[in-house]
Order: sequence, then structure tokens, then C-alpha cells
Amino acid sequence: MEPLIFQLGKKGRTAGAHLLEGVGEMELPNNALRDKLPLLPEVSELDVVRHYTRLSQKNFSIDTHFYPLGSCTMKYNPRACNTFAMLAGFRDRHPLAPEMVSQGFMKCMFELQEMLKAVTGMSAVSLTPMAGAQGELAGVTMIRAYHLDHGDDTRTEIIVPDAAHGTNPATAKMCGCSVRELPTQPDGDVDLVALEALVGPKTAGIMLTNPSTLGVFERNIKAIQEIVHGAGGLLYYDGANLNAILGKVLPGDMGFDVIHINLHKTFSTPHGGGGPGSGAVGVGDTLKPYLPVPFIARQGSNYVWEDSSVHSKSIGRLSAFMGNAGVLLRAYVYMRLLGESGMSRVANYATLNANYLMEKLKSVGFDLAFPSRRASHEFVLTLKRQAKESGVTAMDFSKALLDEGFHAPTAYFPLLIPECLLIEPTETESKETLDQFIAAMAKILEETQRDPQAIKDAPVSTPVRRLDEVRAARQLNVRYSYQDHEGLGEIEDPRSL
Amino acid sequence: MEPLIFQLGKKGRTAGAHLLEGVGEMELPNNALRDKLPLLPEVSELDVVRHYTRLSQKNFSIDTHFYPLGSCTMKYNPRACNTFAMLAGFRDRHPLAPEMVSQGFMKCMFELQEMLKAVTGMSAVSLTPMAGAQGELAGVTMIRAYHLDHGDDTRTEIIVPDAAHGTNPATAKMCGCSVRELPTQPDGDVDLVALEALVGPKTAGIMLTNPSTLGVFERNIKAIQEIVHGAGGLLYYDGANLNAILGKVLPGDMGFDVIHINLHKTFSTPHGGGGPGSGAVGVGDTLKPYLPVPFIARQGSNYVWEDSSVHSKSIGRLSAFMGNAGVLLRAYVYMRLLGESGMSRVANYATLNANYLMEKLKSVGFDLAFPSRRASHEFVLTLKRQAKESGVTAMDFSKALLDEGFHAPTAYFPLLIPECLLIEPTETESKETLDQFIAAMAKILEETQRDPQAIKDAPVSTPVRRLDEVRAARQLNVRYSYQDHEGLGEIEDPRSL
Amino acid sequence: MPFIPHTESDTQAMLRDIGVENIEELFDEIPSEFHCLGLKGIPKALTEFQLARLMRERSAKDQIKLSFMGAGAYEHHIPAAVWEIATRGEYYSAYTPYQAEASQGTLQVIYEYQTMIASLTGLDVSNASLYDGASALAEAILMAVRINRKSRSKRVLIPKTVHPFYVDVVGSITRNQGIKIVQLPYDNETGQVSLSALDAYSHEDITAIVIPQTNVFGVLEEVHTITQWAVDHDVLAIALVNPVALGLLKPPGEWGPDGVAIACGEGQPLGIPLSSGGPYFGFLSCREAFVRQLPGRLVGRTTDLEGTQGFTLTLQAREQHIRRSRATSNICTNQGLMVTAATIYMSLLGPRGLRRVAEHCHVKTRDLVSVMNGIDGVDEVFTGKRFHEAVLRLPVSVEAVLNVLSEWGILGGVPLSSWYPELGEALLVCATETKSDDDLKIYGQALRAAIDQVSEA
Amino acid sequence: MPFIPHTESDTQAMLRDIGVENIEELFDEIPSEFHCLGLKGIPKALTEFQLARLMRERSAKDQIKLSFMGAGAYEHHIPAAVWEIATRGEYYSAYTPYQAEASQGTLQVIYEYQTMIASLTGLDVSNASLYDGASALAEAILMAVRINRKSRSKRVLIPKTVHPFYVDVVGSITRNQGIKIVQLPYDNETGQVSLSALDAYSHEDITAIVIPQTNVFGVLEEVHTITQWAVDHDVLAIALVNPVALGLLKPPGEWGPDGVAIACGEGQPLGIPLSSGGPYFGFLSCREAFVRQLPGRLVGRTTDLEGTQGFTLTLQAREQHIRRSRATSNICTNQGLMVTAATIYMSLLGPRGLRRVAEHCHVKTRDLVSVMNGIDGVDEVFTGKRFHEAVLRLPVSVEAVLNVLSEWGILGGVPLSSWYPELGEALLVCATETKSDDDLKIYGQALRAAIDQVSEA
Ligand SMILES: Cc1ncc(COP(=O)(O)O)c(C=O)c1O
Ligand SMILES: Cc1ncc(COP(=O)(O)O)c(C=O)c1O
Repeated sequence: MEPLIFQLGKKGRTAGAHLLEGVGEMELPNNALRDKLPLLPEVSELDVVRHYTRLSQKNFSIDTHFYPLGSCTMKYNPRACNTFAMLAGFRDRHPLAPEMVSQGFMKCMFELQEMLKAVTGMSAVSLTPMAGAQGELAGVTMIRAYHLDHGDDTRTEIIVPDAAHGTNPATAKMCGCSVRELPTQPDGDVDLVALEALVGPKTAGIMLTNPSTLGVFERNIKAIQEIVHGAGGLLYYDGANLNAILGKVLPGDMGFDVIHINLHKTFSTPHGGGGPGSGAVGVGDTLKPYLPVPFIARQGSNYVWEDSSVHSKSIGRLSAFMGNAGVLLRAYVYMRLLGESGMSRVANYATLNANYLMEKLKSVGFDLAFPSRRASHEFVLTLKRQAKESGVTAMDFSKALLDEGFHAPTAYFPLLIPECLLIEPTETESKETLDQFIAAMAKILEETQRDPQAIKDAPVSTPVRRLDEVRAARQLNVRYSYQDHEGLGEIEDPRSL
Repeated sequence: MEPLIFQLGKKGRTAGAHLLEGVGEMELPNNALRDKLPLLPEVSELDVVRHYTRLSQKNFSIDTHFYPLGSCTMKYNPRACNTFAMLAGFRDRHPLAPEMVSQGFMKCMFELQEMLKAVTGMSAVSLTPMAGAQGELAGVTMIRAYHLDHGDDTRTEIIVPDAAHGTNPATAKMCGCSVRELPTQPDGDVDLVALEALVGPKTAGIMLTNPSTLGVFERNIKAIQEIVHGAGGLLYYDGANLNAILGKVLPGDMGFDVIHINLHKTFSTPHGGGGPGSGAVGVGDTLKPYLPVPFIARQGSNYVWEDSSVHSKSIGRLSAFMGNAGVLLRAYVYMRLLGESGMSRVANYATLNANYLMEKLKSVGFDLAFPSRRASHEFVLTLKRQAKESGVTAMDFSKALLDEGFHAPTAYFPLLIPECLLIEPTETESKETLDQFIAAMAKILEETQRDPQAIKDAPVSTPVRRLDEVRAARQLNVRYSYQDHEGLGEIEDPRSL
Repeated sequence: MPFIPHTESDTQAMLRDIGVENIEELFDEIPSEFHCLGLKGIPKALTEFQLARLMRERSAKDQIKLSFMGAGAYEHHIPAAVWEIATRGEYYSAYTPYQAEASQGTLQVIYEYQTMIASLTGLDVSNASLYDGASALAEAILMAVRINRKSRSKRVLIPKTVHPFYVDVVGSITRNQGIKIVQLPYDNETGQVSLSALDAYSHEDITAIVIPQTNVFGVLEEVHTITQWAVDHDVLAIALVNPVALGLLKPPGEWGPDGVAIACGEGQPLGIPLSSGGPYFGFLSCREAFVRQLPGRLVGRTTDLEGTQGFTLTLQAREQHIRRSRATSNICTNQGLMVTAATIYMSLLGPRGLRRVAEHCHVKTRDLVSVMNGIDGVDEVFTGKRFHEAVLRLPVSVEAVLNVLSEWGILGGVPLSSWYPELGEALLVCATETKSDDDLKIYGQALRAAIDQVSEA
Repeated sequence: MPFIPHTESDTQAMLRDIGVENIEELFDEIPSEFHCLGLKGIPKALTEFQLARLMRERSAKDQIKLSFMGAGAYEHHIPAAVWEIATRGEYYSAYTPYQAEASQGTLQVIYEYQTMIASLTGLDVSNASLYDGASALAEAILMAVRINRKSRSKRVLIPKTVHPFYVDVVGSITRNQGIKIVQLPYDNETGQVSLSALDAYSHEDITAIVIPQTNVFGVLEEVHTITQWAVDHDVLAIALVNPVALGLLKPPGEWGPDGVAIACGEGQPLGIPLSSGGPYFGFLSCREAFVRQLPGRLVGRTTDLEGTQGFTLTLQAREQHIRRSRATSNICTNQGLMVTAATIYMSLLGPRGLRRVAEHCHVKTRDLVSVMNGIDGVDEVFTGKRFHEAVLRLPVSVEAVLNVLSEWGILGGVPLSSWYPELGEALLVCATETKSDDDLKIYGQALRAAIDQVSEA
């Protein structure tokens, strides 16, 4: 067990190469100053390096494991993206640096805007949202702004399929809308009759992912578009699954008015153990005036910033500056490495891998949620039968996979499919890796019959066994208490360092 | 078990981002060209990243483990040293770049020469030797050149203590000398009477480490110096143990004529899993004319290269260019981070840690090789008694330590002490770490009595158990054979890529 | 094929196993009318090498020598170890720790981070990060409105001394929930929130107040007085703070009689590169009582079934993936990698190191201001005590001066004319620990020369 | 204290446990006359930040735009993944894998490396690296002398077409073992080893011959003919090769009737930065029969006591730490980290990628020469086929031209006047895959202008 960094500390220990000299007297009022130092670790540089290196080894990651986490598109993150985004000129550029000394960066961003327009079929793009959910917020806010701008303040309902990601309804709510849930049919497409019934003068719009989070392409997209537009609503495209159709179908062509793109999925910027992401938004002509600022325009051979002073109807800023610029640079590099032909190749092989995995898992005895459908870049298994027969749940399966050296797929999402696993292999995994995964799944399946308890006891090879989540929530412990550790954090007078 | 990179490969697989376009016809004679492609791995970029990331996790290293490998000075390698040495201007500098565009680099190297003069007490330094052993080669070659230059071609004997590192006698031999072995007394100092008997008109010089590899300071250094110099020989200082006396004693003051410095030890450049190192040499006035070239001189405010065209007596070049420049930069950064006061602090705390560990291990029941002596920055334990009583050897102890999460100390060196462990904690380890190591050693010691077989079965927690070294040597297998792997390496016509 | 490992024979074997002829067939559920034919606007692929050259050329264009810009993004020295470790593949290429057993590394890092932020802000509980400082402020306000149920107005006081871009972001994010932002004016002399203006709201229903420390002018606010006012009037106090300054300044948990309810801010100064504005991270901490209103991820310490200590995401029922439209926020992906870097940064600096950085920032700015005061016609605008930024008034056009300076490789500061036209030719300057005395001198001379050049033109 | 974790109380407790008053006492066995008082010449410590600035300033000074220098150190694109992985702490901060069970990572990497080098050179066995190409050549010669016991002369033929610095290094390292170097002249027209000069040695006792491919002029030698000659006269053939060229050129293991005995060379082109000349690594491979004469470390595949595959250092009895003065070499520390990087490099490039790099190098140099041929008074000196270097003769002083070019940020090549004065104003140029057609044009124009400028002066 690796101790907490605080437990490695000792009063008076420092990483001396980072300790600046004392400065003497400062003229600041006493009551504005700390009279105790903060409880930060007091450790040496080696302590820090060793601790965080060792901790890192306790993670599964793309760089160490197959990570088929459905809906998250955990594909290889090219190292070049990081290297180039961290080039000194980019890394050290101040967000408010004048345009005349920012043309290198701004050219990249402008070209990224253009490329994102190309892959979405939209007519304008703003790069500023900092993750998918913020892209959704931007989108729904624009939809509302549009209706208000057209004198329509009654449109406050957002339709969301029951299979949707939690961010969709949560976003609608944050935008002051109420959520109308749209049911799914047994074949995985949405229920058009129900949709007809849901739309009306209160409809602000619909949020859709296509292919959906059920891993199938919504075939009635044309009808949906007509119904929603017909009722005066707008269509929002949740771009989390763009990887499945990159270069194959343009959301703009399907009739969507606004889209966010998870650059950390489709364009392979790293997920970083929880972020950062980027949720750039694209819009059709209808919503163009409302795009969040700032964005980059070209004037002759120069690139310039445009903000609300030019775009007076903009919904405004979503981040202090321009969003996760470093993530955007990584996506830019990735797109340039792939080029035009690389785009549809992504969709081709992501889809090939998913369908191959789906077929093979079916053939070794797993139940598909939508057996009659093609997989998109992901697909859903249900372990309902196994749960009933042997008591082994999707959770148990997930943990057993860890022991086999695989990160688990997304479990229990989408919510409407019982005991489900949402599996997304991505295009960067080889057939050999998929075959090993299939073998592991088959082995676990076989074991659920032979020795279900063994599966319920998994994992055994990870740094910890199954964790007590109830205790975590009931006896909430979300920070180290220095009372646990004598002597630390007792530096009385910080003025006498 | 991680497969070999070749086993991950498949005919036709490539890391496409690195595959340049075809070039068309070239005008090269057919018989100069390959007609089969080399058997390199055919893998994807993710294969490569995942494979080498996973392999890395199978290593113990300073960044993950306490690594008290005696004589190797495995101290913390500051990350800044790497970062600064890899700055583009340094990283991309061609070794033959003109002086006028190299002043930044050359200033660092000049200052490094000066600092190394300061810490050794020598009058000139050449940075070119690429590791300790090459520094030794440089030193002994200079000694021979000196004698020859003074018309003395009979001095071809080098005296080497029996405790010396293997590189010393091997170097003497490479320099065309014969080796006379000097015995050690029971107290750890060399035998002066024997020395008197060894020296004579054939004596080229003596190679000494002080403190010696026995972990003790050679107290009779003055007498040794007088005997050897008196006999017309010169004194070579093996600087591998400089960490012990940095800023405390200058080898020049002890009367040495030439020294090599293991920058990868004392000045904390990384050992890199086996290198690179640097074995810069310093000399007193006697040997100055013979220093290996090139080195850097100052002319006014400019730095210039000097080579054999100026230094006609130089023993010449030892590397194509100027040695391991990037390692030298790292050492330079390290020395600047420490500064003057940091130098003797290194020796102080390295010595404190060694003596503390020695006392504590003694008190838990271990036998010291030299119980009456202070430890230098390292010390020797002998497990002769344990080996006799329970059959548990120094090797077994080493392996058991791996299971406790510690890299083993150097075992079976120096050769004259049976069943020995040479333990060097270095100054960058905390008391807590030392205490944990002591506890682990005590635990193993206790177990040698309770259950010696358990110790002989160690390690059990490492990626492999004890390896069959005999088989490794007898059934020599030092490369992957593609016969093991169908289909690979069968690209017949490289012209049709 | 960059990043795709399939050989032709793999592809064929897989298609065979699926039972289709070619890859196109796998897309046969997509109505054919939607199939797109080529992607105009995407250039041909480049090799990594070609791109390396392109990116090096572009980044070299933007390289500057000396910068005195702050205004929400600050240049600090980042120890080499921070990013060498944070970009290890195991951190860099993992995702949110949904499978706790396979993510103990990231989880423990976050737990340590939460502890450090709680300690810096003097509050009980920190979440695992939000997107940036501005969006963290928006979330803090939404949270305050949920907490302060006594108040029904949803009116939030935000001083004009809060960064205008932050106010803009708060507006964009909270507007549709009926939250009304009321801006408090500042005192022309001190550059602090006008306490008399504040008094005017003593008898109105105010839900929350934002207290910046330091404020956008770099000036220290009367945080105790304002916090006391908030307590007295049942207004929830939200601190908006600079985390490096907190190495030196009193933490919000100790403001007023017993601290604010919520603190938030921009984490960038803690080891994150300037990087054109992001990725940074927003931090948010609060009193324990409000933990269930906290948006975003939260890591808790627990035990496994053998009693071993371990870490896991906890209180997930607040989050969108469980509670959907009734979640505390829609946030999902946050700024995990930045949190890792900041945690390493704070560990390397420690309490002493961070305080020293803060002290140096303060002193360098003080020295910069005295250099500038020596220039004819240049004056400091405000009298309030400052941390590491100051507002200068120039005798000529700030814009013209900045243009001249940037031709010399110096970024002279952030012009305030569009944000605060009432201040005239005002320039916000910042000097952190990265500035040497020589830098200050060089800037002083350059500014003098630039002013001369502009006034002559 | 940078890098030292001891608190004052730690130190006191430890001293107490040792039983001394203070640290100085621990040095009481050192005769007091030798205690040194202060270290003149070591400046005061800098913080990491101060040093970051200093090093950035110095490195910025040496940054150049465009280089056409080769002569043993070559600019190639290094994929980003190479050093991001090689500098992982587990590789970077480990040492020689003496404890095999705790070093399987490094050991497997070396085993893979050995396989790749054996394959590139077409021989059976590679060691785990030597210091650099030049010292590898010296070791190869020492090895050849040990192997070729039929010969007693210890005379080694080294063509003048071998890099003069390599010849110098061979001299420094082998001189004291009685080895005599005989230099073979080159053909003035082709730039290859003079075969007629070689013939002159047909009836003398020669121990070994070094065959460079390509040679210092970038010219391909008649490797088959020379190898055949060596076989015919019981001379041990040593190939000195460029590993990137081996992606394209016939491996030494296939030269002549059945290949050379030993191949060696500089590994730098395989993913190692130019870095002022080092750290690079020397590679050395040979036929299996000679493995016991191989210097340096060697990793073998074996099994553990449960039968699992594993790797360990093997045949250590050849090495200095076991055999001491009778070892095959004194080498101990080698260039492990460079080997790790090169192994990753070769894996990323693969057989196709490496061949393409070699092809591009060849073609770019061809194109460069044709650009240069278009300049009045500039000619290629030799007619031999070349790989990626060429010798040009200029109509004016090479030194003067290079000075002018370097003021424009261009490093025009390596002047040959001090190495080969007989060639007159000769310049060795190199263009690798890193050069674009534009670069060649820019250089062409610059050279033309520089020649004009010099001839006018
Ligand atoms: C379908 C879907 N929509 C939206 C999101 C939200 O994106 P983000 O996590 O970047 O906020 C996700 C990702 O988690 C998703 O899978
Ligand atoms: C005492 C001693 N001398 C010489 C050497 C040789 O140094 P290197 O390994 O750098 O060649 C070593 C290191 O291994 C050593 O410990």
C-alpha cells in the first residue's frame, strides 16, 4: 500500500531546489495574512517523484491495457500530439497575448475550426466549450436564445431519449428547460409515435446521439428531423459518437442544427484520468449568430479574434479565455496526422472492430441487446440471463475482466438495458487484442457456470479488492485529517520560515 | 508475461505516422542493396507504446524503489537535469557546429571543467571519457605516455588493491600493463609492507579508490603516496567514490596525479538501465600535456575548442566527438543546483546515512566486514556466519530483499569478503526509508533462522522467479529467431514496399 | 495507416467472421441518402515528421521574451518533475476512475488533491475539479442558490472588481435559471469594492455575494468586513481566490467571523502552463454541510473487503450519470490531468515553497511599480494594498505603447480600456517570481522608450 | 536542502543512534591535514527556476535553423514516443540489470535490441552496446586481433576513407597493445578505397581490415570485393556501417562470399538526438563463433524455476567484474538508455519505415547535389555512388563561406581541409529525410550568395 503523500512528510522537510530565498519585510496588513501555513506535504523531491511514479503504476490506462469503455472512445493518444502542444511557443503563450505575436497559434485554431466544419457539415464552429457537457450547455443555450430571439419564450421543453447520456437531461435542466423523455423501441430506434405525441409548441428541441448510446444507428433520423423541425423545435447532435461515422455521414446533412464534438474521444486527445476534454460546438446557419465567443476569423492573411463586440447575439463566454486550447492543439495535430483519408478510415475500422467483437462474443454465448442490428463503433451486451441463472452481474463481470488484464467496458449504461455492458473497442486495437479479450470473456462466462463465487470475488490481482462503496458514502472521508499524523501542519508562525 | 515486440508484429502492420512516402527509382547498384528487409518488428504505434510502457513497469529503479547498490551511488536523478539538457538548442546541436554558434553550450562545458577542477583539486580536466572505465583508460594511458615521454619504457606494472573494482585491472591490461595485486589488511587499509615490496623500477603507477570499495577511508594515503612517488610511479584515483568526500578532501591534496570522476554517480546523472555515464578525467601538472582531446578553453570572452593540433602530446581522442555531452550537461545542472555548500552536504549526508544504516544493521544482528571502522558513504556486511549456519547466502538475501520492495545491495563484491553485501544508501534517502530497509533486513535475518527455505525460494513477487543462469550460458539464446514466428520477416522484395 | 494496426489479411479474416463482403456493408443501416462523399476542407495526411516541422515553425512565431501579463493567467516556474510525471501514460491515457480497483493511482491523487485544496482554502471539502476558474464561479453561484433557500430572489452580488470575463461566463451559464447578477461598483481611490455601495443592499433580498481576493486590479479586498456583512444579512459568501496567493493570504475559511461557505478559483497558477488559456482547472471547496450540493466528482477513502485502505468515487448520486436532470451539475469530464499536475506541484513546493513563491510575486510587483513610478507621467491608479498585479496609468495610448513593446519582444501587460473605459489609459501589469531585477529594469527602460516613441509620433 | 530529505531532528536522532556528536566526527578517520576548507570555483546554489532561465538563455544562443552537417552525426526525425517512453523513470533511473528478477524490463529491451542489431547487420550476435561508434571500432579491432590467431602481426588496415576521428580513437585505445594501424589510400576519382593499394598487401601478414560502408565521403565502397580479398588472405573483415543505411543497403553479413566476421558502427542515427556528440551508442555484432570474444554486456533468454521465460545477463565470465585483467574489455557502464531509445525507434519505424528513411536520405542528397551542381564553380569531387553525403569543391574558401552561412542560420556542412588538405576547398554536405525541397533551394541560393560575397571581399 502506498502511503498518502502527507504521511511521507515530516515537519521541516522540503524539496530545496524549489525553495526560493526569503524576501524580508512585506507591507501587507496582518489580518490579510495567514497565521498558519497550509497543510501541504512536507516532502523531498525524491519522495514526490517516487510517490507519484508508484501511484501511476496502479492505474489501468490505454498505454498499458485494452480499455473498451463504451461511449468514451479510449483509443490510442498519439504522443506527438502532446509533444507538439507543449512546444515552448504554444505552452508559454498568454491567453491575452496580442494577435500580432499569436499568429502561429491562431492559424492552427482557425484551421481546426475549418476542419471541424468539414467533418460535421456545419457552417460555423466555436472551440470554447471545455468538455462534451459544456458543449451541450452551449448548444441548448443557443437553442433557447434562438427561440427567445424569435419572440418565442414558451419553448422550454427538451426531448431526450431514455437511452441518452446523463449529461443530456442534466444540461437541459441547467438551461432552465424541462426534460421530456423519449422511449426506445425494442429494435433500438426511438419510438416515432411517442415522439409525435411529445412535440408541440413548448418544444425547444431534441438532443440525440446518432449512432445512439445503444450502439446502433438511428435509422429514422429523417423522420425525426421532420417531426421536430415541423413542430418548431431544433435538433441537437451529441457528438460523443462521432467516431462511428467520421467521414461517412455528416450530422449537418442529417438535419441537425447544432452539434458538440468530444475532441477527447473522436480526435484522440487524452482523457487524463478524468479530463481535460473539449466540446467544440458547430452550428448551421440558423444558430450561427448565437455561437459562444471568442472565435477566430481570417482577415486577409491575418487571424483575428472575434467576440461579443462583433457578435452581439452570442450567448457569451463559457470559459475565462478560449477553452482548453492545449487540448485543441492536440486535436489539431491528430487531424493533420490522419488527413482526409484517415477520417473515414477511423469510422471504418472502429466499426469493423466493434462488429467483429460483437459477432464473436455472440458466438461464444453472450446475449446482444439488439441482436438484429449492426454494431456502430460500440454495442451492448446484456447479462440478464447470467444474472438470473448464476447471480453473476455485469459488475461481477467487470471486476473479473480486471483480473484478466482488461479494463472493464461501461457497465449499467444505457440505463434501460438491464445488466448491460457497453463495449467500444476503437480502431486502434488489433485483432490479436480483440481475440484475447474474447477469450477472456469466454473464460469468465464459462466460470460463471463452474464457480460463480470466484467471479463474485474478483478482482484479486488489483492493488485493492472490491471497495466498500457504502462505507465511502456513509462515513464520508474526502480528505486527510492531520490529526492522523502527529507533528505535521504545526508550523506556527509562517513569518519565521 | 509480456511477449517480445516481434511476437506482437504481423506482416504488413506499420506505425503509419512514421512511414514516409515512396521515392521512386534510385540509382544504386543492385548488389549494394538488400534483397530482404531486415527483421524488425512490424507493429502499430500503440503496440510499441503499450509494450515498452508495460516492460518499464517490470523494472526496479530509483524512481520507484530504494536502490542501495554499493559503489553505484544510486541517488535521486533530478528531473530538471533531463529537461534542461533536452532543450532544443542543446539537443539539436551538431557536434561539429562552428564555435560562433556554440557559445551557450561551450560556456556550460567550460564551467563544468572548472567546477570539476575545484572538487578534485586537479589543475586540468578533460570531459571526453564516456564512463568510469574509459576514464581509467585515459588515466593509465596518460601515465604510460608520461613515462615514455620521459624515456622510460620499462614502467609497465600497475599496482591494484585486491579490493579494487574489476575495471581497474582490466584497464591496466588494455593499456598494455601487467597488474600487481596489493593485499588488504584485516582493518581494511592496504598492506604497506606489501606495497613497499611491489614497487620498483617497473612501477608505472597505482590505482586506488579512497574511500575504497570496502567502504573505508584509506588512512595511510600519505604513506602510499610517498612510497609510490618515491619509486617513480604515479597515483591514479578511481573517482567512483567521490560522493563520500565531496567538498571534504581533494584527491589532488592527497597526492594523486590523475583522477576519473563518475559523473553518473557523484553528479547524479541517470544510470539509464546500464548507461550512459561519463568518466571525465582530471590531472595535476605532471600529466597535463597528455590529457585526451578535445577540451574547451577561454579566449577573452569566447570559448574555443583545443585539440591535438595545440596539445601535441595528448593521448588523442577517446570518442568520435567530445564524449557524452548530454550527460555532461546533466552533471552541470546538478552541480549548479547544489552550489558550493551543496557539495560537502552531499558527503555529509551520504556518510551520515551509511553510518546510521551500518550501526542499526549491526544492532539487529548483522556482521560488519570492518567493525572497528567508520563507514564512508557505503559499508560491507558479511553473511559468512549465516551462510554457514543456515545455508542462506548473500544471493538469497538479495532476492528476499526484492520481495520486500527493495533493490538488493551489491553482492559478492569486493571479492575478498565472503558472502558480502556492499550497501550504499546515498544522501537522498530519508531516515524513514532507511528504517524500513533495516526492518526488512531484520525480518529476513529472523526468517533465515525460522524458515531458511523461504528465503532460498525468494523472490516470489517479481515478474519472474529466480532465473536459470546456467541454462542462459549453456543454451545461449541472445536473439529472437524468426523461425519461432511464422510469416514475419518474409518480405521478399523490398523494392515493392 | 497511422494508428490502425489492421493488416489486409486481418481485415479480410474479420469481415469473413462477421459475414460481410466489405467494410462498407457494415454501414448499411445508414440511409443511403446520408452517405457522404469525401470531406472537403481536410488536407492530406502529414507524417509525424512533417507535422513536427510545421508545428515548430508556428510555435516559434509566437515565442516571446518577457511578459508582464496576468489578468487571470499567471506565469510561474513549473518544476521539471511536474509534467515529466503527469504525462506518464498511466495518468495521461486513463479516464475517469469508474473502475476503482483499476484506478487507485488516479483516485489517490485526487484524494490528496482534495486535501490540499481544502487546506489552502481553509474549508472542509473540495471536489475533484471543474473546468476553469470562471466556470467554477458559475457553479459556485448555482450551488449557493441551491443552498440559501431562505433567499428567494436569486440575486447575486458580483463586484465590478471581479474579472469581467468571469462575469460574462457566469452570465452565460446561469442566465437561463433565472439568476440575476447585480454588479457592485468599486471605490475609485482604493480599487476595492465600495463598502457604501454594499450597504445599500443591506435591506434587500440577496442570495449570495462573490468576494474576490485579490481582485482583478490585483488589490486586496476588505474580505473580513464583506464576509461579516454577508453573515449579518443571511447572504451566502463565495470567495473567489488565487491559490498561490493563499500560500500567503488568509484562507477564506477564516474570513469574517467564521469563514465563507464556498471558495472557488482558477487552479492554473499551481503548475499549469499558460497554454493560451487552457486546459486549466477550476477548484471548488465548501463547508462539509454543503457537500451534497457540490457539483462534480468527489473521491472518498474507504476499505476493501479485506480491510485494506482504498479510494473510490463517492456521493455519485449527486451527479448526472445517476441523477440525470436532477443532478447538481451536468459536468462529466473534468480536468483530471491538471489536477494531477497541480497535486505534484503543491507537493514539490510544500507549505514553505508556496509561501515563498507568493512572497516573491508580491515583492516583484512592488518593485516593478516603484520602477514604473520613476517614469514621467506613469502613476499607479489605486491605493489599495496589492498582491501581484497593479494598475498603471500611462500618459499616452496604452494600445500604441503595447504595440511598440511587443515588437521588442515584451508583452507589457493587459490594457484595461475595453473593460474599464472609465480608467482612461490604464494598464494592468503583473510580475511573478519569474522576473528578475534586471527584467524589471529592462521593462522600465523599454516602457520609457515606448512612451517617448508614441508621444513623438 | 535540494535533494536531501533530512530534517534537523532526523539528523540529530541519527547522530545519537550512531553515537557521535556531529557529522564532522564521521570523517575522523581522514587525516586532518587533508581536510579541505571550502571549494573555490563552485558558485552559489541556484534554484531550479534560476537555472531554468540560465539554461534556456544559453540553449537559445546555439539554436540554428538549417543544417547540412553529417560526418558521423546525423539529423533524423525522432518520433515523439521514443523519448517520452525512454525517459520514464523506470528506465531512466535504473542501473545495469544485475538483479535480473527486478530488471526484466531493461533486460527484455536489450534482448530485443540485440535481435534488431543482429538482423540489421545480418550477423548472429549483438552485444548490449558500447560507448560510441569510434570506440566500438576500437573494440572490434581488439576483438579481431584476439580472434585471428593465425596472424601475428597485429597489423590492421584502415582505409583513409574511415572518419579520421575514428582512426584517432582507435589509435588512442589500441596503441598500448602493440596494434599497428596501416592506412590505405583512396582513389582520387571515385573516393573509394584504392583496390590496387590493397593488392599491395596481399602478401603481407595482416590481421584485420576495416571496411566502411558508406565511407567518410558518403561513398559506397566495393564491399564485396574487399571482403573477398580479406577471405582470400586470411584477414578478418570488420564492417563499419551506418545503421540507417542498412535499412536499404546489403548487410555486412552478406558481403563477399559469406559475410564479414564483425560489424560495428555508430547507433546515433537510430533515434538519438545530435546532442553535441553524445550520449550516442556503439553497436557491435559478430558471428556466433566469436561470441566469447565479444566485449560488453550480453543478455540471454532463459527460464525461471517455474519454467517461465525470462532474461538475464549472460556469459559474464568475459567481463571485467568477473575475469578482471583477463576480460575481453574494461567496459562496465555502457549506453543502456540510448539502446532503449533506439529499440523503440526501430520498433516504430519497422522494416518498411526504416527503409523509407534511408531512401529519402539518399534521394535528398542526390537532389542537393544537383542543386549545387547548378552553381558556378561548385563541383562534386567524387564519382562513386553515395548514400547521404557528398563532397563538394568550392571556388572560394570553404571556411569563409561557412562563416557567412552560419550568420544566416545555416550550417553548410563540414569542411574537409584539416582532414584532407589534398582535396583543396572541399565541403562535406549531408541531407537527410528532414530536408524539404525548399530547404535544398534555400541552401542553394544561400550558397550562391555566400560564394559571391566571399569572392567579392
Ligand atoms: C454520449 C455522451 N454524451 C455526452 C458526454 C459528455 O461529454 P463530457 O464527458 O466530455 O462532458 C459523454 C461522455 O462522457 C457521452 O458519452
Ligand atoms: C569503484 C568503481 N570503479 C570504476 C567503476 C567503473 O565505472 P563505469 O561503470 O562508469 O565504467 C565503477 C562503477 O561501476 C566503480 O564502482
